[in-house]
Amino acid sequence: MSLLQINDLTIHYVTRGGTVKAVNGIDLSIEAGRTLGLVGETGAGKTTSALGILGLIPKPPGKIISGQILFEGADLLKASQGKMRMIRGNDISMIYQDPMTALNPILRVGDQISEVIIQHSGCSKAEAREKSEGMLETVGIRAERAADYPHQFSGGMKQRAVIAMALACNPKLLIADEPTTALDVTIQAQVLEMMRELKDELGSSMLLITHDLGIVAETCDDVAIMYAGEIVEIGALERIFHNPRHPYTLGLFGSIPSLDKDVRRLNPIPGLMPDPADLPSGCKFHARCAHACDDCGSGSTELCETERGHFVRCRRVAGGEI
Amino acid sequence: MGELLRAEHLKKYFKTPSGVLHAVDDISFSIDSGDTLGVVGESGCGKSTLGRVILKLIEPTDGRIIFEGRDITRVTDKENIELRRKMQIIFQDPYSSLNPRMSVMDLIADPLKTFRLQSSADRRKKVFELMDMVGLSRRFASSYPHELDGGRRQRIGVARALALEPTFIVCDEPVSALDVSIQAQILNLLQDLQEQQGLTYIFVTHDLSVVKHISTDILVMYTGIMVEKCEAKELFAKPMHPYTKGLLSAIPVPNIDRVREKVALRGELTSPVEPKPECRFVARCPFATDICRREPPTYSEVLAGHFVSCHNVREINGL
Amino acid sequence: MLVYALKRLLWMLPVMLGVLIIVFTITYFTPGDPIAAMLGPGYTPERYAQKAAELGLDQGYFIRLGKYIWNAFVRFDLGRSYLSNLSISDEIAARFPITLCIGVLTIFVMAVVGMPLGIFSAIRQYGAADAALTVAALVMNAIPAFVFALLSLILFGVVLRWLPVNGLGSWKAWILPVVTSALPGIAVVMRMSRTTMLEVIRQDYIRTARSKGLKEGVIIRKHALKNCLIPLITVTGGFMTSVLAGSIIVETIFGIPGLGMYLMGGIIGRDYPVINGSVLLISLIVCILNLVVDLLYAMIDPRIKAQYSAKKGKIKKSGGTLPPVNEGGAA
Amino acid sequence: MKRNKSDAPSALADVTRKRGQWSDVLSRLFRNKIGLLGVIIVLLLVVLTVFAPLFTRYPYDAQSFPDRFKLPDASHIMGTDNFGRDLWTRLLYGGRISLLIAILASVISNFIGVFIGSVSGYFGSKTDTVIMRALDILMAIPPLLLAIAISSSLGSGPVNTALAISLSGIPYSARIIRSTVMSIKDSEFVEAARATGSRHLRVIFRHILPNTIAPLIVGATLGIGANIMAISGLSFIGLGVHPPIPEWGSILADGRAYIRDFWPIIVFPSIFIMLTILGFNLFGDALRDALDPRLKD
Repeated sequence: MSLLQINDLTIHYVTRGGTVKAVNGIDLSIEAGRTLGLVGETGAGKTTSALGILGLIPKPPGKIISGQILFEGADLLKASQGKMRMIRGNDISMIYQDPMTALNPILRVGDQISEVIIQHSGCSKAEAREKSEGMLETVGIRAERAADYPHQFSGGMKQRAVIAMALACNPKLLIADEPTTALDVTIQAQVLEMMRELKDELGSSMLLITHDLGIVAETCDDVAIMYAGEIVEIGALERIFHNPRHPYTLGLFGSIPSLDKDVRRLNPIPGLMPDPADLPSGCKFHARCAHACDDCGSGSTELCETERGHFVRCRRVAGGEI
Repeated sequence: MGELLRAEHLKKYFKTPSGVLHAVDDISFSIDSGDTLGVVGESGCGKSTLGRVILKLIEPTDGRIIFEGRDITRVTDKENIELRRKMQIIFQDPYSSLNPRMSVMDLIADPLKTFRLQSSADRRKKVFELMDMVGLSRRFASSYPHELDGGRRQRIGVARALALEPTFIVCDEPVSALDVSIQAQILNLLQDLQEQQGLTYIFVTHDLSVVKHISTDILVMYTGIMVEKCEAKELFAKPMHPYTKGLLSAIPVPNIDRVREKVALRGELTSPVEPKPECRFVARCPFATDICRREPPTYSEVLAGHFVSCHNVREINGL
Repeated sequence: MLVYALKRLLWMLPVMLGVLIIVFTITYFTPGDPIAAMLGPGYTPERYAQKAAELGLDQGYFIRLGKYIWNAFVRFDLGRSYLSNLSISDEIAARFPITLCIGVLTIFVMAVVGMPLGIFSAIRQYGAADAALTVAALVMNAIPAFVFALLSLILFGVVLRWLPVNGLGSWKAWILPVVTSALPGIAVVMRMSRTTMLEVIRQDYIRTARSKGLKEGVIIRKHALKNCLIPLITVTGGFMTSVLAGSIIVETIFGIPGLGMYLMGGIIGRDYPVINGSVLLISLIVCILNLVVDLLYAMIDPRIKAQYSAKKGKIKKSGGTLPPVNEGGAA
Repeated sequence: MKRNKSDAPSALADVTRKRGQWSDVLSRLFRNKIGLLGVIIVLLLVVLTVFAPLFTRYPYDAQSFPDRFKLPDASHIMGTDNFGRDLWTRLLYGGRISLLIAILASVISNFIGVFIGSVSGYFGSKTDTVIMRALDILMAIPPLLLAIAISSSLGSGPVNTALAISLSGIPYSARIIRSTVMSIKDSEFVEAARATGSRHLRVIFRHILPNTIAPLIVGATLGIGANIMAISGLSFIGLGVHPPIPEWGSILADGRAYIRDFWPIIVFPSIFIMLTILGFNLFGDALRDALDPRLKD
């Protein structure tokens, strides 16, 4: 049994201006101890999916239309508020993109970490303080800094503190939403390295949300590529990187300037991401796709297994035409 | 082609409540016409300030800027404004760099109006030409920036910079706010424009893969100083300064077969407020020795065309 | 921090001096003849000159200003009333506690009623209670305190006869003055708490708190409330100013012998020393309040506290174009 | 907003743009139901007071002793006052004065406020320090008290009242404009304008001031409501506008003596004052939302 299994999850935001179809029937699973990279550009629905898992979609305007989120076999969408609170921060915890705003500016860093420990272990304040100082040491911050306020920390240190907070209760699943995007590249390397080590140490699984294929290559075991609220390609890391099949995935790889090869011109995907409030019919990517044929503009396209454990949402790939 | 711009010992210091900030400290380089100089570094290294000092948007504290053979360091306001026709800038944030109350037409025409160039009908024609040139559909002429996406906004910024037909453009992180697929479109556009119009760029960025792709030469900055400068290819093949090595090994590469030398850098960048007389990189350097703590290194040509400022550069690289 | 507070206290001196000069100058150049008014009809020129000399009104502007500053700042003597010939400092000292008492009660009522209602409204955003409270706040905000005072006099004093309408005879008499002064403030505090609360609960750190599995009540109490307080303190502090200024009307309507009524008497009788003295005192209170508000910020927000402590020498405004430096000496 | 008539095509572009931008603002304004209510109240008041003679048969100062203290009936829909004057008529004419003074005061204080605020915000450093310290002193005096002092010095009358109220409002509008200008001054688009060769004046007039218009309009609208409150307060304590010219505050002040025996003379002026302030507040709030082009849905 997978640790987390998402079936046909659909999340929309219903506003006066129209319905934003953020997530449209995604299926994915994360095995215990593995890291899944969820890759996509702005507005692909990555963060909404993550918040959906934790039951933190703001309602209204958010609305879960359909689907199942099975965590250790139990459907989180059917869980009570109290049950969800027991899971959040304890079994599943989350690291957010912007460390500058993720910490409460008027509470001491140590107290913010102790808080989650007290909430889930019910231990005394003194024990929690001791444990939170230990967590800070683990992420490379001296224990006496626990009494500092967030504004006294640098960006990298804040993110380390957020990670300490997320890992304080040894979660089974860690969701990291662009954890290093706001950091400089040398700090990013430090933080990623540390996250990898801690994850292995604790035996947690991780859902890593990112737009950076480089980070995926270095961190993940499996990869899911998201486009316009759908997963267009999913499979083991090696399969996706050695044998990318979906035209969008190929386009992403073509857009990145390479450090190894000399490419004079990049091969970007033409056009723009469709407006999630006004998605095209048929394959969501067909308007930007070089291989699109007339059929692509209508009907629905299903994920299709092209090789063992490698799924692609493209009719022409499924038909063996490209 | 010949030299277009040269900077000599350029310095920019800011007074802050906690002391003097050496944002740009003794930077020298020269760019040939038609080339691109990439300036890379982490946030707070002074790269954006350098771009603005060269454009004279910020007055340098010390040093000289020579543009087209003329010293433009100390010029009158009038000459400074005349310089705008030759030197332009493209900004990082396509949201805040466009006046929200002006239409696309007005935004692109604004530089032309400032210099009272052309009749109004010609100006309109010129704006449409510029829009074609940057790949912005003419139907957006009366749109407002907030109605457009980041990529299109950045195209407006490019068109505005090109309106006065400059020879030299500072690109200040022009693609960092964009998604990868849009980023690639803009990078291609900038390259095409450079080829068509013989533009010279200073390309300021923190993204090493972008800078490698677009630059002829690369200048690596760290806390206001230049640590290494050489041809783009050489920098990636033979990085010599420990900071450059660390920076290169820190980039996540989307290639799972590549095995790389790892140089881990400790700690974080500190801001150059009242720097001590030592190598500014010493606290993070895995190769630091006593001399690094005693005096700042000099910037010297280690190989032909390859400048490094490090006391131990020869020992580290086995030269 | 202490240095900052002392500096601010010191800065109050020139401010009060400025206020004094402004108010003195305005009343100095006001047309009208207080002496003639005092003596009544049928006075002789000699009598007039004698009275003028007695009050020091025959001297020039600068001499009178200088004397007034000296007396006010050094001897805390605000002169004597033209009408009653009583010491203004004594009169104010006797009346001010009443006004202050009403003011403090008003602020208390305002905060205690306004904040919970606003926060409740924010938590139930778009609910029926939220809509009702929002409308109530809008209406309350549109009624000037004196209009409210008059209307409630009719309702409670005349029609229902529940509450006394004049003086401060019993504890019941305090209700109407305090409530009518507080109502516009309740509206402001309510709207402000609602908007800041809505803003704060959208912040990333609240989402972080939720993803820790904390209870909603704990999140509001521990994480949101304190962050809401800063704009609220500003509003409340600022409202004290208008309560003090508004006391002139409210006290007159309810016949309360406080500073406001005294000032009103001064205005009607063109008794300039009274006007000057009262305005000066109220301005002093405003200055002290502003200082208290700023110090309260620092107590709540460690970032502001750090700012105050870091300020060396002159107060620096963010004028120059400083490049963004990430780690800014924090590490 | 822009008056550059020599620029034919840019004027042409302006036509398309003005239509675009202002129709956007209007449609957003009208979509806001509460805001619409504010607009309706304000318009209704303006029409009623400006065309007052059309809505009443009586002159505002016609005294009629036998008709004193009449409760509302068919001939006097809001009753009569202590001199037998028609209250409805007096309230309409009084509204003229109140609205006129309030609008005038708002215009004056914002006009001067824009000047002081933009100079202070744009040039910064010493200029700013001096101006801000001076404003600090003015702001130490509660605005109502400052208005009282100035008003008692200038004497009564509509223009003097407008002056007194606008002077006491200047520091506040100057502060708002200053902070807006300061934030716009440091924005990248102003830097872009300088990079394309714009001089100070061009930067101020073309890039900074147009972006302060939204907060200015909002401030001015909300200011009118606050001014109505201040004017009626001043008149109520015997400053401001004097009889026989009717003004809402002075009608209330006159009526105070009869509060125990005759309720209409208090209740109806109160309703007028309330509705006017409410109307301008709602209108201002709605404008704030409608004028921000960055706000979505």
